[in-house]
Amino acid sequence: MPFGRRKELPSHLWTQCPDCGEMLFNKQLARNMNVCPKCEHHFKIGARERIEMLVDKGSFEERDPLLAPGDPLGFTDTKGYPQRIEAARAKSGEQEAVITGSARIGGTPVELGVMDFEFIGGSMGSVVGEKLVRAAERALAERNPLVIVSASGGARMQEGTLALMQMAKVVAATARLGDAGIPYVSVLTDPTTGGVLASYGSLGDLVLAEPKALIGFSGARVTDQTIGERLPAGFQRAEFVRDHGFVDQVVPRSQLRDRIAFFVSALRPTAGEVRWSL
Amino acid sequence: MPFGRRKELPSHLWTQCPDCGEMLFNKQLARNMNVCPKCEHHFKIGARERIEMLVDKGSFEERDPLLAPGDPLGFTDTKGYPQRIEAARAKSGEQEAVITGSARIGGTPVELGVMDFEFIGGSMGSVVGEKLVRAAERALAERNPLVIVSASGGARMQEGTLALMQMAKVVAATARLGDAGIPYVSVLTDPTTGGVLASYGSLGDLVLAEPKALIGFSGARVTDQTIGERLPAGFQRAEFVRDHGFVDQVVPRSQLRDRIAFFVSALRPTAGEVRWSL
Amino acid sequence: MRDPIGTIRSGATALGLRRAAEDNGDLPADGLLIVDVSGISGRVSAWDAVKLARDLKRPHALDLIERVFDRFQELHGDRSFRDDPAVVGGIAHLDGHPVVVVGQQKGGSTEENIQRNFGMPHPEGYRKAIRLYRLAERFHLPLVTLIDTPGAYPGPEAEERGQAEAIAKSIETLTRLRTPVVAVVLGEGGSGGALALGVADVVLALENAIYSVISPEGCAAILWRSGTEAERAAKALKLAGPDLLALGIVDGLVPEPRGGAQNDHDATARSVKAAVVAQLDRLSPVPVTELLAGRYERFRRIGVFVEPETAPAAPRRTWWKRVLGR
Amino acid sequence: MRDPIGTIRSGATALGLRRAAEDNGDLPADGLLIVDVSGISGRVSAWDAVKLARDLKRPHALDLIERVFDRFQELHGDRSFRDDPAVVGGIAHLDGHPVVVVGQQKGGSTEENIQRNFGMPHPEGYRKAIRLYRLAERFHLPLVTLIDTPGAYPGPEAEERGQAEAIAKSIETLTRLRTPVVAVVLGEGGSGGALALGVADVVLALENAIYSVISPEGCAAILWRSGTEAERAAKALKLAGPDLLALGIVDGLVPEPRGGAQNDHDATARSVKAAVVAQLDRLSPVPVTELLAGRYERFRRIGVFVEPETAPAAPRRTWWKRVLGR
Ligand SMILES: [Zn+2]
Ligand SMILES: [Zn+2]
Repeated sequence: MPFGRRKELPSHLWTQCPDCGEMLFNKQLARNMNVCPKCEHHFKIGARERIEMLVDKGSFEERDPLLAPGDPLGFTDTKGYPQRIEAARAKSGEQEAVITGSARIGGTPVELGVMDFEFIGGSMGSVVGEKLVRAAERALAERNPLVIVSASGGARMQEGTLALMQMAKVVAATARLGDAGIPYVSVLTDPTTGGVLASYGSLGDLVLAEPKALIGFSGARVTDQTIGERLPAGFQRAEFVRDHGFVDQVVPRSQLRDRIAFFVSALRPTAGEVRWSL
Repeated sequence: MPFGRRKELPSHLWTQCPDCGEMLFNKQLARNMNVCPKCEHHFKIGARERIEMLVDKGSFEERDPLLAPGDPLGFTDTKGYPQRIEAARAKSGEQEAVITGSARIGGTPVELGVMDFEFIGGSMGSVVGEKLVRAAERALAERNPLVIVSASGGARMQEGTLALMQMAKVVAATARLGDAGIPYVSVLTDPTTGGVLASYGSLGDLVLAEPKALIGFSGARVTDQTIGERLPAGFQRAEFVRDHGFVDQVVPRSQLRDRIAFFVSALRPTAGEVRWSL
Repeated sequence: MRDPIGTIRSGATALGLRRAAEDNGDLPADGLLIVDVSGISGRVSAWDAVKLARDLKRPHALDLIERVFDRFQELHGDRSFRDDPAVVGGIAHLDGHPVVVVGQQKGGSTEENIQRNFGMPHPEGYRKAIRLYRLAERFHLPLVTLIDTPGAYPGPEAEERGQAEAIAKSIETLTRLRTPVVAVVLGEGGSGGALALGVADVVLALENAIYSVISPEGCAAILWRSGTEAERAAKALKLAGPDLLALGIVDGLVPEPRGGAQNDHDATARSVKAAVVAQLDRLSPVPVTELLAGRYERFRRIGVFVEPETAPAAPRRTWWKRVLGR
Repeated sequence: MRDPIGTIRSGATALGLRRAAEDNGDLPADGLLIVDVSGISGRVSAWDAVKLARDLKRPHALDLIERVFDRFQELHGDRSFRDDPAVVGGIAHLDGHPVVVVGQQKGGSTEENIQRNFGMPHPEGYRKAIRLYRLAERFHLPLVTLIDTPGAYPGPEAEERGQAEAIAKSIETLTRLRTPVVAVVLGEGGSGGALALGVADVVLALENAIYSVISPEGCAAILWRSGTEAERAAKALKLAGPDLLALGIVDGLVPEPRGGAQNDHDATARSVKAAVVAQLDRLSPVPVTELLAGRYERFRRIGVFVEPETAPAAPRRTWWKRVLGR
């Protein structure tokens, strides 16, 4: 399986693990779900690879694949927003920073959203908001669990306050699931920060995280600069965030599929009566 | 008005303020609601005095005045439980550690419970539990706000686990008020600790406290001995507890009546529609 | 439970108290549970029960979770401050049914006890419990709580972070939780810190468990002004299983293996599992409003008091005597 | 708001964007509010708006609460960790109606700003807000929120105590809160830390307030790699009142006295009061289910995107190109 798009990749054939320094053959790494076999460093992976890894084979039906951003602010910094979008598309091979669709995980039908950090840092603009809201609305209509795998630097500056509002827009939709007794599982991968963490990322009935994933509201650099103090060991890493009470489990990539399958099965929505059967 | 029963009272005619050392004439002190005119030290007062201070004149109708404890465990330490009860009655002039009844505060009908610290340290046994539950049930039936003024060392040891269970019994009743949109105001006076604070004392929609009242789960002495560390300044005092997030307001005794009147008026239960009138 | 003075005054063995246990409803009398206090023979002394309940080798929450449940997935954190190791909980299967389980966790060794803070939760432990209660409620999963604590931690940080509020809120949440709840006292049921997990539709206790308003040592220190009178205090407090059953505090006792649960964790787990499954079989079809009404009534009726039809008013002192404190 | 590509690409002044404001429903057009962006004359530059919004002398939450409401009783604490001075709230009367008001509180002086942490809440500030939202809901009192913050505090303790979770939960609570909510951006609406108070049935802003996904300085540092380009970033971010109105972020602008709110706190308060009272008069009779549906729709439709009926699939790279990251 083609697990593999990675920032850290310095060569055609091999990669040095940034954690333990081990030299790893790319094929070997891909076969190991892009986890370092020596130190368990979890390399970043793309949304398509993630979906292949999580869902029952052949069960994924993508939704809204063509939804594309506008340029509501006419935003230009060193280049225009439309040019940034084009570059992100070329780089990632995706239309936007989230892929959504319907699938099965361990036999349970779910609605799925998976973010791709390579698309402008997994930033959340109007399209991410709209696609995730539609996924949540499908979950509500079908009474299927919702699973969102986040990887994001936060809201997309180029859409200004419209991007900020996507936090409320998506949360309004996931909150409806809660009231209807439909489970929402949030999976935080490296990195999940800013507006994504400060909205739907933190609000799963269950919040899972990959080992050592960076998880924080402000980037550690921002925090460090703002405060000028030394940060505690493991600051903003998944294990740290779990020990501080915000993550239910840190789940190694190899176990993530089975773990989600168990949870969406155990929390399967019922019609209000007490669940006393499998 | 006869404000006045006080532990600290060393003489027939005058009292030395334990905080500022000022010598105060008892009559002067009583006229000032038993608050030191110099340093605002709030002397402990009995339940009857408290009721007179809080309710609209002549509006208090006592309920269940004769409810009396049994001796379910046949409890005897250095003396028997029935003898302790007799002694407490003689000392306090009350039948039990709480007085309950219906009254008006600033014109709003309320159900009221006021604890008396002089009755075995305001300890909560079956009678305290039963009287408060009946008050809460009346509040629910009449859709009247409930006001409980606590002063207690906690559950009454001489009733064993039955006393412990009164925490659940009273909370079960106040929780029903919450679901029905009927306000419950908890007033914490010096001291409120142990099982009373760890149940209905902490659960008011609004939690008010008198200045410098001792408020804590474990007595400061217990904490100190258990841990062997020095405690922070103001530890377990009303202002400290407010700054740590558990008390809405520290209200001087002179303002308590008006403050409660305002709150029970503002939070007056409605039949579910939005409250957009006085 | 209202009784004429005479009956009450005769103490714990009075008819009124035994009746409380009999009143506790339709527990299946199929031998899984001890529900009749008169049927207990050879009961250990209160102090021996205290020692058994505190035995380091006794099965603690995770020992039982491992044996009673399948596929336990522990969930961490209170979503506001910290993951408290003194409280464990998660989703598991029980006899093929998904449930939420929450328990206080003591250690089996000194080292583990330090990590688990000797099973004494901080406020964040209770807040984790509340979060898991709400998870059970949202997905209509039955809740099983396992009680085993000397009490809530009394340290200054726990006070600062609202130990009392956390316990109170935990109790409040359970009183209105819209799903079946079964509580089992495994070992020590220490005061409010235990009750925070103990408001349930059915409250069970292992045969040698204790449940008390205060530790015998604490009680002795206050009432006898001597820590060495703990044994006497334990007896006076009526904190052992048979007393709790007689008083209506627990609805049934789960039999322990010969000599105590510490001798056979597997057998203990089988008893606990049979008892809890039987109760959930019974509770699961009950409509939630009836469940809540029943839970309210269960606690509503606990307490012993006298309510004379007429009685002389208490002697009132004149105001000046009261002012002068005499 | 779906539009053909051409319309969208034409930017902020496009018809599609102006329509959003017109869509925002039946705000009374009685002159209390500016609801039509085309009616704004002589608007200040984005950077001047930033400076006005941050003016130390601008009326802050308590300045307005004192003038807009009567009998304000401040309520303290989050019931779990601390009372955060950067968030104030309580019960008050508004035009003779009891309401709950919650706001972010900046200082009017350096000293007060240090005490108020410059209006940057810690997680416990948001948790206090949530508690007060729930109080409003329980007693069916309308909720008024006052937004004025550079952003949530980014310090390590705030991270440890769950700044992101607190903001998320605050947003979530408001999306489903069963009572009318009116939000007013008083000065700085700084990112998620502002939005935590900003999910409302009606969102208003003072004329010179700003509301932004990131501070102009932060944006400049990231995109222009230069802190001195903040002025340019402010303009690009479309963070000023008229832009927000055009984008449908706010439903109306509250006019400020000549030169800005800092010149006349009393007059500013009169405008705010008139605007909020008018909105609550309108919202209070609406049944709660309709209110929630309307609130959902209000945020549901925010966003600008293109949805082609048919479009060419994106070029897919072969798997080995993707593995090799090229
Ligand atoms: Zn490695
Ligand atoms: Zn004094």
